[in-house]
Amino acid sequence: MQTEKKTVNQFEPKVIAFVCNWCTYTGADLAGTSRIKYQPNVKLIKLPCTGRIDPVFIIKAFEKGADGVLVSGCHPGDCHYNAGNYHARRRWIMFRKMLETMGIDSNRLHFSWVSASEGKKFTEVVNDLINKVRAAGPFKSYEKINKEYVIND
Amino acid sequence: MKIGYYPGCSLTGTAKEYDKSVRKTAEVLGIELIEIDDWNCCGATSAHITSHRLALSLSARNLLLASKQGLKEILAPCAACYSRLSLSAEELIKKPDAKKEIEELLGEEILEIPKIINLVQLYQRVGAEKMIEKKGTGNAKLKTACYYGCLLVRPSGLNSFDDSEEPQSMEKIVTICGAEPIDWNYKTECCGAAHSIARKDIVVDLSHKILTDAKTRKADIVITACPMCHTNLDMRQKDIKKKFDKHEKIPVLYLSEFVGLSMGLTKEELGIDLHFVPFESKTV
Amino acid sequence: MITEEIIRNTSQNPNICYQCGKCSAGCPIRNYMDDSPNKIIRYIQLGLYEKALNSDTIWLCAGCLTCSTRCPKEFDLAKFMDALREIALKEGIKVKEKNLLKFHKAFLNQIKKHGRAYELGLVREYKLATGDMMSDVDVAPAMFMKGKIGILPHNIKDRKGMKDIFEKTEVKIK
Amino acid sequence: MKVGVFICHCGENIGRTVDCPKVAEAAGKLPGVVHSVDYKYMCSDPGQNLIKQAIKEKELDAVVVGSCSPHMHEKTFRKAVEGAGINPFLCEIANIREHCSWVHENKDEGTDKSIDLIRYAVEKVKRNEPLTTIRVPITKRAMVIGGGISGIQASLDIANAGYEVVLVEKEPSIGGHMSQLSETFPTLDCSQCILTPRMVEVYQHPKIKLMSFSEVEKVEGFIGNFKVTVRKKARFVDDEKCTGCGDCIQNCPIKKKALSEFDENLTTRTAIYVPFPQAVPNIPVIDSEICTYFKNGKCSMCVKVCGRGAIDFEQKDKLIEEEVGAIIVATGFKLYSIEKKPEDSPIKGYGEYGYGKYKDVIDGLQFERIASASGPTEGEFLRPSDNTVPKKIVFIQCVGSRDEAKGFSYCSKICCMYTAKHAMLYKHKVHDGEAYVFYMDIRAGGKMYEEFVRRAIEEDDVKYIRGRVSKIYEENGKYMVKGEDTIAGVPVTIDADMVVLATAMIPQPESKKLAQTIGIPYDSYGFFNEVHPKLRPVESSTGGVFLAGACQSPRDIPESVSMASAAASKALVLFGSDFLEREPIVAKVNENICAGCFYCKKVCPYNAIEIKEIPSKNGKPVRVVAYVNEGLCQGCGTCNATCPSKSVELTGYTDAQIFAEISAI
Ligand SMILES: Cc1cc2nc3c(=O)[nH]c(=O)nc-3n(C[C@H](O)[C@H](O)[C@H](O)COP(=O)(O)OP(=O)(O)OC[C@H]3O[C@@H](n4cnc5c(N)ncnc54)[C@H](O)[C@@H]3O)c2cc1C
Ligand SMILES: Cc1cc2nc3c(=O)[nH]c(=O)nc-3n(C[C@H](O)[C@H](O)[C@H](O)COP(=O)(O)OP(=O)(O)OC[C@H]3O[C@@H](n4cnc5c(N)ncnc54)[C@H](O)[C@@H]3O)c2cc1C
Ligand code: SF4
Ligand code: SF4
Ligand code: SF4
Ligand code: SF4
Ligand code: SF4
Ligand code: SF4
Ligand code: SF4
Ligand code: SF4
Repeated sequence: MQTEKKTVNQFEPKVIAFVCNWCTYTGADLAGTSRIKYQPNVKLIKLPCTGRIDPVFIIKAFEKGADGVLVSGCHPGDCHYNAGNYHARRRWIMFRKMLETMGIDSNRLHFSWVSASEGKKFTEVVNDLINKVRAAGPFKSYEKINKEYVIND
Repeated sequence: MKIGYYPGCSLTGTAKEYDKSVRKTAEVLGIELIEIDDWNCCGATSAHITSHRLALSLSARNLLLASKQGLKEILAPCAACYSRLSLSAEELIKKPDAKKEIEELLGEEILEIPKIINLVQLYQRVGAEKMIEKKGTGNAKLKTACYYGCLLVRPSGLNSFDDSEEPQSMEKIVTICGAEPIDWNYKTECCGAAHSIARKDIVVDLSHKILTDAKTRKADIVITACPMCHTNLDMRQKDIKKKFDKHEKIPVLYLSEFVGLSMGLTKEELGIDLHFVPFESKTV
Repeated sequence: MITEEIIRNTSQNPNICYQCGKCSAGCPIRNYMDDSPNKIIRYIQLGLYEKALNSDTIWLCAGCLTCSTRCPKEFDLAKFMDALREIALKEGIKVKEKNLLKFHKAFLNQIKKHGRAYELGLVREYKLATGDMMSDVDVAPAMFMKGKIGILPHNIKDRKGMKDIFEKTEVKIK
Repeated sequence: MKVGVFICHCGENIGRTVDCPKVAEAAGKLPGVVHSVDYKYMCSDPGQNLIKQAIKEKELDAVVVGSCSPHMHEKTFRKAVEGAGINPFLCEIANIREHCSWVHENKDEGTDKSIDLIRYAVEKVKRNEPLTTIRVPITKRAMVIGGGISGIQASLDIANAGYEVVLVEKEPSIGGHMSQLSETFPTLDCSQCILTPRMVEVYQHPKIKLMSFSEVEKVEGFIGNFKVTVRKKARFVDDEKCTGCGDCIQNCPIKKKALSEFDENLTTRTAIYVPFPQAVPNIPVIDSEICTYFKNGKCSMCVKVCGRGAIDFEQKDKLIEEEVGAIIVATGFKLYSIEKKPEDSPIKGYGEYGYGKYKDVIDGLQFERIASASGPTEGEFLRPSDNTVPKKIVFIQCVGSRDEAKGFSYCSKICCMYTAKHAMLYKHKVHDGEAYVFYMDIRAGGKMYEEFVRRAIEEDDVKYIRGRVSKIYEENGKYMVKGEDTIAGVPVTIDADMVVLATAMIPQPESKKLAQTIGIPYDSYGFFNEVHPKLRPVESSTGGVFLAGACQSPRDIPESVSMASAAASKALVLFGSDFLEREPIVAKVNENICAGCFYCKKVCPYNAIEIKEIPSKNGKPVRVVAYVNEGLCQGCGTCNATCPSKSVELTGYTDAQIFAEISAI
């Protein structure tokens, strides 16, 4: 799947991806070595493990202007750190609910498992999210979040 | 102690003596049996093998009537009834959707699904000591083959009152009655119950094997807690003899009759005179 | 289609059966059946429904639960057999063990009429249906004399309710 | 902070879709960046020199390289900056090749994205702290737990490489299950004959300290630095004095009160005993449960006959501490006893096979003892009930294995083979005997295994019947085995004289407890888990703890031995250096603000978080805070994300660093 031809001035979303070093980051590397093309709107932030991903990061990303957020790590059971992603999963379940109550459309936040060998899947996940976010339009409510949920730098 | 009572069709007909002896022994043990008002046949094998919903509804109607009578526990002395009622009760508990559907069909909600117990459980409950206390003359040293048949202890998950392969609960009861239970191989083998009329040949073969093993292991008597087993093992001995020349008769008693005898009740009181193979107790 | 129906009716997946044959090995009726019980499951696994539904095995199964109790995969074969019979009836498949079915029908008819089994009615109906007038002639009088077979049926009070249940749940045999 | 940025063209690889000079130019304008250049091949020597030079000339504090994936060249560039005098952790890589030039076609887009990626990296590097590689000293000494063939092999390998080994065995003798076997597939060599020399070698090895009749009680520390407490159970015989003469055993009057564990209950043993004649160490143990002296203070026969005065009724358990750098766990398996269902387990029991009820229905290990030349029948095939030669034996496979209703879902892997072996051994000795095997599938995947099974069938005429047995019952002195031949589709009943059940291999009953003591994960059955089943098959997820043999899953001897050697080599790799070097990406606790809630401790997958007491000021009672054991911490950061007060932070990935990256959007 490739970038749809863009018309001038079309809204181009910004997507931040929080990924673990061992699986998804490496999966994205593989997409690169395999030269599988995808849309450039995504920026990866590498963390050792999805267990390190604090829900605050996600809110922060929206606050700082992201229109969509991807969180991706090793498949359950494949975690480099045994159980890190298990804890992450539990946290996300809670977090998703919280986001919904804050009025963030769940289309803007995507959790997925991408292993080091799933380069193709990585590009699909990314394209899919970017398309969804593009359809949803720019994310505007961050100001509201900013007011209601003060996050310290 | 009061307990609900579901005699089932056999106990009102072919197994009259079973009904008689269950009621008699219960009376001696101080248990009041409260018959479910206007109960209907559980459908036995014929219902569940042709329509699952029919089988479930027939049982459910009885459970409904019992719950309306405020009965929390039902004694079902027939192993087949016991099996049908408890399997249905389990399904109604586990599958709320099925329960709802059946309730709509019956036009009423089953508020509390009663627990189904069999005769062995009842005697277990009353306790061994009490039985000995009530004991008149014992069936001293009678070598006894306790026959569970197929439905009393199966499936293993449901009827957790005893092991489904090596059950021992009846043995414990007859031991208390002074008898000597034998170890044998056919205590949970099926007698072919449901095929008694349409495929008599099968039932005759199966019953013959069961009785032969009991005989080889020197049993004087076979004890059962199921009217279908009893019919096949007692009434069919004539047919067995016809097919297997070597067959030697062996009396088959209901557990309740056996327990009744050791309490000092008479054969007539217990209906033992209604059997096809006569029982001449050594001690009574 | 049929597999789905079976799965729905029995909450069981025939694919879990690994064809070990333990069910057949312990089945008391095995020697009288054309196909071994495990073969019936195999037919369903392969989609050979005709073969399964036409086999006399499903009718000869006595529902003794020996198989279900011992199956290493906890497959409830007895329940599975129930479901197959029900489907066979609905599909109008010719039953090989005719007398068995006739017996069950006769039995159920008594219950439909009276609410409880009525031995004399059952015997009468079964004999008429099968034409087998001779079976059990020797025990019937004895039973009668012992008072084990009554002349009159045991009618329950709510016979309309009983009829209702049957009308709504009985499988109409094609 | 002065940051330098270096943009790599990677020949055409980056340059084709990213305008590198433009990226360098844009990077030069980022706050904090004082130097920015692009170059054709940054990883080449001239490229690296470019960085080193700039560091010196522009007095850079930190470096960002825009190039390939950090998985490719992070190490290269860290080394380069270190060479120029900057802490290596003040170098960040922006991945503009795999994550940009190779996956985006439009040059403008690629260029824009590269600039973004550089900006993130610059923001992050500005918040990087200088870190030092963690160096942990290594105690070059290993402990092996379990003295079966796996433990023996691992001990000998390590000891022969010149390192000390402490071998801990819970039974009075080492040898494990292999010492009970008769002959072994697929070559049919005598088990004792190949095992005994190795047991002796262990005993005599100057580098091996054998602690038999001992169990591990406590494990503290971490890779390279474990402190293990071992309980040396009281044998009531002084191992220093005892010569193993056996006089005490000969004279002990208590002969029949206990069944021999070694002979799988087929024989009895005395109150003072060695499990078997070739036991290592050959020092007896007193079973205080049945010894008359322990009952009423009488007897003391053994004391009277022992010329060495070795009997010591007063002996107590001893706790001994051992310091080791690596631990190899090789505690093996047990056979599932189907006689009674284990309590606290959902298992339903196997009443239909009559095991425990019929004397001649036995399990595989009992058959091994009967077949063994040193066994109770001296290798003659005699059945336990009446010591006659069975003329018809039925073997049943998969008993309790592949059976989720009454046993376990897994395949025990070796029983197909040992059943073929059993049938063969029997046929070789009892020529007119008949052997039947009930099986579901034949799993014979090893070298010469399939050939072995075929030989049993083709040459030794063992009858294989595909189907499970439903019931075994006794009739006229025969065991009637009721099965179904699912291939022919016919029922079969065999009137056997003896039945052998190939029961499942299960973990040692105490395996979960031991796993918790050491801190290794285990599966739902209680088998120990390796980090990766394919690529790290003998390592547990706890650094420095290795696994070998049947404690991981059912295994035969060849596999157990190979894995034991593999585990030994892993320990030796560790001993190959004096220090353990690790990336300093570990969690650190800010003790001043830690509330001591220990949520972090709960989530840490490595049990790296400990409880530390610190005296608080002004003499108030001590306060407890979290403390990260750097040896154990693997740097996953889960604690960091979990801590409600942000008192624990992962170095290299602190909140500040990540927020900076996010804010760079
Ligand atoms: C019937 C049968 C026949 C077999 N035949 C063959 C064959 O012919 N060929 C073949 O290759 N394989 C055969 N095997 C398999 C073979 O027995 C195993 O592969 C082998 O024994 C595994 O060795 P191990 O050292 O891993 O475990 P084990 O032999 O079980 O040894 C484990 C040791 O650890 C000790 N231990 C346990 N827990 C602790 C603890 N907490 N602390 C200290 N010590 C502890 C035990 O006492 C034991 O000494 C057979 C197995 C069976 C059951
Ligand atoms: C279809 C298939 C699917 C498989 N799927 C799985 C799976 O899902 N999971 C799994 O665990 N295993 C799987 N395997 C097995 C797996 O491929 C092997 O276990 C593994 O590759 C063996 O590794 P090796 O290094 O021993 O041999 P190889 O992978 O064969 O490597 C041997 C190397 O030596 C080189 N070489 C050969 N001769 C010489 C020489 N004379 N001089 C120098 N170099 C030489 C070869 O070029 C080669 O690079 C699969 C195998 C096949 C065929
Ligand atoms: S016992 Fe169970 S698994 Fe085995 S063949 Fe029968 S149904 Fe299938
Ligand atoms: S339930 Fe049916 S198939 Fe199963 S063992 Fe009994 S008769 Fe055989
Ligand atoms: S540093 Fe990486 S991107 Fe640059 S030339 Fe080397 S391999 Fe290519
Ligand atoms: S008699 Fe003494 S020296 Fe000999 S084996 Fe016994 S304890 Fe050891
Ligand atoms: S004291 Fe105990 S061990 Fe010693 S000889 Fe007597 S019984 Fe045996
Ligand atoms: S190895 Fe063979 S006998 Fe053992 S469980 Fe597996 S298939 Fe069954
Ligand atoms: S979670 Fe934070 S506050 Fe709680 S103990 Fe751990 S470091 Fe301290
Ligand atoms: S970073 Fe991971 S391994 Fe280290 S202490 Fe925190 S949770 Fe444990």
